[in-house]
Amino acid sequence: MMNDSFVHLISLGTIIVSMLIFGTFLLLSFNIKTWLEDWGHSLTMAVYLEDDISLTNKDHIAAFLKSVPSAKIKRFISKDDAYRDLKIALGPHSDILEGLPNNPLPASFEVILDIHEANIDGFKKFQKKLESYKGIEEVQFSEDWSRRFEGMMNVVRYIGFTIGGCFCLCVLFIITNTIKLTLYSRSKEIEIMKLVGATDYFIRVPILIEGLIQGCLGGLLAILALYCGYLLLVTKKISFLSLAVLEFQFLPYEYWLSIFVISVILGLIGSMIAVGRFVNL
Amino acid sequence: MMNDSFVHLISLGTIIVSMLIFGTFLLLSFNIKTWLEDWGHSLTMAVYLEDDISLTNKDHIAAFLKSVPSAKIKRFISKDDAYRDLKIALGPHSDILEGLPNNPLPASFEVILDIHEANIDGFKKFQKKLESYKGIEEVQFSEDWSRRFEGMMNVVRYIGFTIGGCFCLCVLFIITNTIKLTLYSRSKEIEIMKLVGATDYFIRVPILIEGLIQGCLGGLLAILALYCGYLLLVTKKISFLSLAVLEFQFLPYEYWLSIFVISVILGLIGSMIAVGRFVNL
Amino acid sequence: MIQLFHINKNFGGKPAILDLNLKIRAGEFVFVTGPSGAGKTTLLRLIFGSDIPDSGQILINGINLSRINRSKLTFLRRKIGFIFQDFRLLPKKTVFDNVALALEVVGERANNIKKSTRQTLKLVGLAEKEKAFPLQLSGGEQQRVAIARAIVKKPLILLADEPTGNLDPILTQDIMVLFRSIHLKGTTVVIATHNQELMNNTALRKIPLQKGNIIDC
Amino acid sequence: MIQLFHINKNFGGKPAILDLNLKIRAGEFVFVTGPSGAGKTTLLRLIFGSDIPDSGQILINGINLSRINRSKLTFLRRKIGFIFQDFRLLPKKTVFDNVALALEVVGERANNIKKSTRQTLKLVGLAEKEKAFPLQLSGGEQQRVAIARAIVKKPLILLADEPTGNLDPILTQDIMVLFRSIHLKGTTVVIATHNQELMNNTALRKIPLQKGNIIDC
Ligand SMILES: Nc1ncnc2c1ncn2[C@@H]1O[C@H](COP(=O)(O)OP(=O)(O)OP(=O)(O)O)[C@@H](O)[C@H]1O
Ligand SMILES: Nc1ncnc2c1ncn2[C@@H]1O[C@H](COP(=O)(O)OP(=O)(O)OP(=O)(O)O)[C@@H](O)[C@H]1O
Ligand SMILES: [Mg+2]
Ligand SMILES: [Mg+2]
Repeated sequence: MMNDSFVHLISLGTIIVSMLIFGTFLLLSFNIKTWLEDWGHSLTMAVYLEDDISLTNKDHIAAFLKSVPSAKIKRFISKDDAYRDLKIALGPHSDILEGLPNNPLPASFEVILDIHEANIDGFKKFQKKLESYKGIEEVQFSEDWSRRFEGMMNVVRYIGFTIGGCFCLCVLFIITNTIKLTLYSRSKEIEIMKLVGATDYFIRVPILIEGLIQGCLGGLLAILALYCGYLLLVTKKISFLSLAVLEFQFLPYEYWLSIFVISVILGLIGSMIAVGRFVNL
Repeated sequence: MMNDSFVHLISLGTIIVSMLIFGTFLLLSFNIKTWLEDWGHSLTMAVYLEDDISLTNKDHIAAFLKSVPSAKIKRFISKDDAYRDLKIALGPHSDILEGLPNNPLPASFEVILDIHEANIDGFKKFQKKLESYKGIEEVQFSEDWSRRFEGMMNVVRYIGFTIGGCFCLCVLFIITNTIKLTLYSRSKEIEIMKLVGATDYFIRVPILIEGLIQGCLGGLLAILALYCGYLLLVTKKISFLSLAVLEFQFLPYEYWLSIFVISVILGLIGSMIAVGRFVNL
Repeated sequence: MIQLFHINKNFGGKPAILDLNLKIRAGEFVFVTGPSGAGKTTLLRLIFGSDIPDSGQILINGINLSRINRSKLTFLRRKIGFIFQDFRLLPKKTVFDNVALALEVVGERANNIKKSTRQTLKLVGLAEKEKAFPLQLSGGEQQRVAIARAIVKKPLILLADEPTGNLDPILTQDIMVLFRSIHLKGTTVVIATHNQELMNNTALRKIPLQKGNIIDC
Repeated sequence: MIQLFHINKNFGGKPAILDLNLKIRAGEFVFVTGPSGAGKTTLLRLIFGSDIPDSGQILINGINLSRINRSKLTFLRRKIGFIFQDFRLLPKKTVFDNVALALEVVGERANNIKKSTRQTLKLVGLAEKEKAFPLQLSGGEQQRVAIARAIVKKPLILLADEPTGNLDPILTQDIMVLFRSIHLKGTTVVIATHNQELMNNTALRKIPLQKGNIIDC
C-alpha cells in the first residue's frame, strides 16, 4: 500500500543522503590528501651544467631527464638567468656581485622529482647515473621536506581516519534509527505475525532482504549523485573561475566501490540491529 | 509512555548526529581555510639594519615591531647569520663569496605580516614609519602571493560553500524525514484528535514546540559533542605525534552559535514540513 | 435536525449507500439496524462529515455539509459525539486524558474538564480505571471509554456505532439507561446496532437498512 | 486437553485471574461467560501463552507452558486458532493475505494455501471481499476475517474471544453453525462471550467467570 512505500522511500532517501555525505567527505579528503602528497612528495633537484658543455650533451641530458617517468623538467636556467635570479634574491645587496670578475654561476636544469614510489636508494642510483653524463658539474637536491612532511601527513591522515570513522558511525546511527522508526511503525504487524505463529526467521528474513536492497540501491544512487555533484562542481569551477590552481579529481574506483560496500553493509547491519529490537522482544 | 520517548530519543539523536556531521565539516573547513589564509595572507618583510646601528636603536625598532598587532618578528638575522645563509643558498658556488673583501650583508629582522585586514596603503604607511627609525637601511617585502592566492582561495571558498550548502540540505532532509517518520507512527492519533474536534492549530502547536525543543537540545548537545571530539583529537594528536605542524583550532563563537541556530531552525522547519503532510491531509 | 436527500455513496463501484432519504428530528431517538455490511457505519460517517457522499445533500441543523469548509466542519463536529465501532482511543493517553481530550479541544477550563471527566467516567463504571492506558483495558472497558468520550461534552447529537458489542447484558441495559437520560436532556441520539435486546421494550423509531437503503418492514 | 492449576494473574496489584482451576477435555465445546472485566480475555491469553501467569501451571495437551521456550511456543501456537476480540488484522495486507498468512507461516504449499483460503472465506461469507484491505471493511466483515484466519489452519484448539460482537443475529447463527461443524471434526472450542443468543438452546458447558474466578450458579 501507499503508506508502506512512503516509509520505504524515506529510509532509502536517508541511506542515499547519508552515503552522499560520507562520499563527499571521502572525495574532499581524498583530494586534499592528493594535493598534500603531490606537494610534499615532490623534490626539487638542480642539475648544474659545466660552462663549456656542448649542445649535444645538453640535449642528451634533457632527453634522459625526460625519459625518466618520475622526473619532470620544470625549467632550464641559463647562466644569465641564474645571475639575474641571484641579483633579485640579494635585493639591495646585489652590489656584492659587482665585485666578482665574471658570472660564476653555472646554468642548470630545475627538475621536479615525484618521490611517490621511489626510495632513497633509487634516487642515489639516479644521481650516479646522471653524474656519469658528460657536462654535468654537480647534481643537488633541495632541502629534504620528506621528514617534516611525513609528520604533517600523519596528522592529516590521523584526523582523516578519526573523522572518517566517526562519520561512518554517525551514518550507521542515522540509518539504524531510520530503519528502527520504519519498523516501529510496523511493530504491531510484527507482533500480530508472531501471534499467528510466524517464526523469528519468517519475520526477519524479509526485513533483512529489504535492508540489503535498500543498502544496494542507496549506495548506487549516492555514488551517482556524488558523481553528478562532482561534475557540476568541476564544470562550474572551470567556467566561473578561470584560475584552476588545484586539480579536483573524482574518487578512484576502490573508493567508490567501498562506498557501495559500506552502504550495503550499513543497510544490512542497520536492519539487523533494528530488527533485534522488535522481533526478539 | 515508553514508546513515545523512544521515538523522541531517536529524532533527538538524529538531530544531534546530523548537526555533529555538519559541525565537523564546519570545523574542518574552518581550519583548512585558516591554514590557507595564514599561509597566503602572511607577507614576509625584511627590515635591513645599518652596520653601525646602536643597541638602543635596535631595541627601539624591535619594540616598535612588537607593538604592531599585525606584525610578528620571526627571527633576527645577524650579519654572520646572513652570510652563512647565503653561503648555504649558493651551495657549490659559495666560492663567489670568497672574492669579497668582508661580509657585505646587513643584519635584519625577518618579520611576518598578517595582511588579513590591512590594505596596501596601510602597509606603505607602516613602511614609511619604519624607515623613519634611525639605523634602518631598507625595508623590503617578499614576493607578493596575494593575487595568485586570491584565485585559489576563491576555489576553496566556492567548494566550501557549495558542499556546506549541500550538507545543510542533506541534514534538513534527514531531520525532516526522521520527524516525518515519528509523526507517521502517530498519524492515527492525529486523525483521531481531528475526529474528536481538534483544530489544526491544536495539533500543530505541540508538534512545532517539540521540534523547536529538539532542535535546541540537539544543537547544544551536538556542539558539546563536537567540542569533546575536538579536545580528544587535539590531545591525542599532541601526545601521539610530537610534531604538530598545524595548529588545530576550535570554531569561533559565531560559528558554533550558527550551528545552534541552524539546528533550531532545522528542527522547526523539519517539523513544519513533516506536520504539513499529516495534519493537512 | 438531520436531513439526508438522495444520498449515494460508492466504494470501488459498489454502493454502500443507495439513494437514501432520511429525516431525523431534533431530539429524536432512533435505531439504525440491518445486517453486517448494510451501510450503518457509512451512514453515521456521512452524518459526521468524515465521509463525503458521491451525490446528494446532508443538512445538520440546517447546515449543508457539502457547503462548509474544513474548519467549520471541525466546529460542527464538536457538537456531535461519535462512539466509533472500533473505539479509536489514543493508545498513549490515559483513560482520563482520552475522555478529557474531547473537552480540551474546545478550550474548556481545566477545572470543568476535571469535574466533567470524573463524573462521566463514574457514569460508565470506570472511575477506578482513569489512570490506565487503553491497551490495559478489557474490550468492554475500552468500549465504555469510547462512550464516555462521546458524551462528556454533552453533544447536541450522539452517533453511536454498535456501542454495546463488547458489553454484557447488564452493562448494556445500564448504557441504554444512560443514553435515554442524555436523550431526555435534549440530545438527538442515533444508535446503529444489531443488538435486539437494546431495542426490546421500546417504541422508538427503527431505521432498517439493507444494501444501503431503508426497507419497509 | 487444557488444564489450569491454581492460576493467578495480577495487573498492577489487582487480580485479573484468581486461583483458577479448570479442565477442558480434548474435543469439548465450552463457553466462558461473565461480565465485562471478569477475566475472559485474560484466561484465553493465558491458554494461548501470550500472557504468563504469576503463579500456577498450564498444560496444553500435556505440555507445560511454563517449561517451553519461545520457539516451541510458536510451534504450539500454530495448532491453536485465536479469534481476537479486537481482530488484530494486518492493515497493509488484503483480506486474502491476512487469512493466507496463517498457512504461510507454517510453510504450507502455495496451492493448498490458495484453495483453503478461498474455501474458508466462502464459509464466512466474504468470498467477494478477498482483495479488500481491512480498513475498507465493515466491523462485522473484519470480525469474519479474524474468524477465517483462526479456522483456516484447522486448529486443534479454537479460542474465540467475543467472536460475534459485531455480527447480526443471522450471521451469529451462521458462525455458530460453523463452530459446531469444526467442533464435530475434533477441534476443542472455547468461546468467551456475553451473547446469550449464542448459548441459547445448547446444553454445552458454560464457565461463568466473575472477578477472575468461576462462580457456582
Ligand atoms: N473505506 C471503504 N472502502 C471500501 N469499501 C468500504 C469502505 N467502507 C465501507 N465499505 C463497504 O461498504 C459496505 C458497508 O459498510 P458499513 O461499514 O457501512 O457496514 P455496517 O452496516 O456498519 O456493517 P457492520 O454491522 O458489519 O459494521 C461494506 O460492504 C463495506 O465493505
Ligand atoms: N495489560 C493489562 N494491564 C493492566 N490491566 C489489565 C491488562 N489486561 C487486562 N487488565 C485488567 O484485567 C481485568 C480483566 O480483563 P479482561 O480483558 O480479561 O476482561 P474480559 O473478561 O475480557 O472483559 P470484556 O468482556 O470487557 O472483554 C480488567 O479489569 C482489565 O482492566
Ligand atoms: Mg459498522
Ligand atoms: Mg475481553
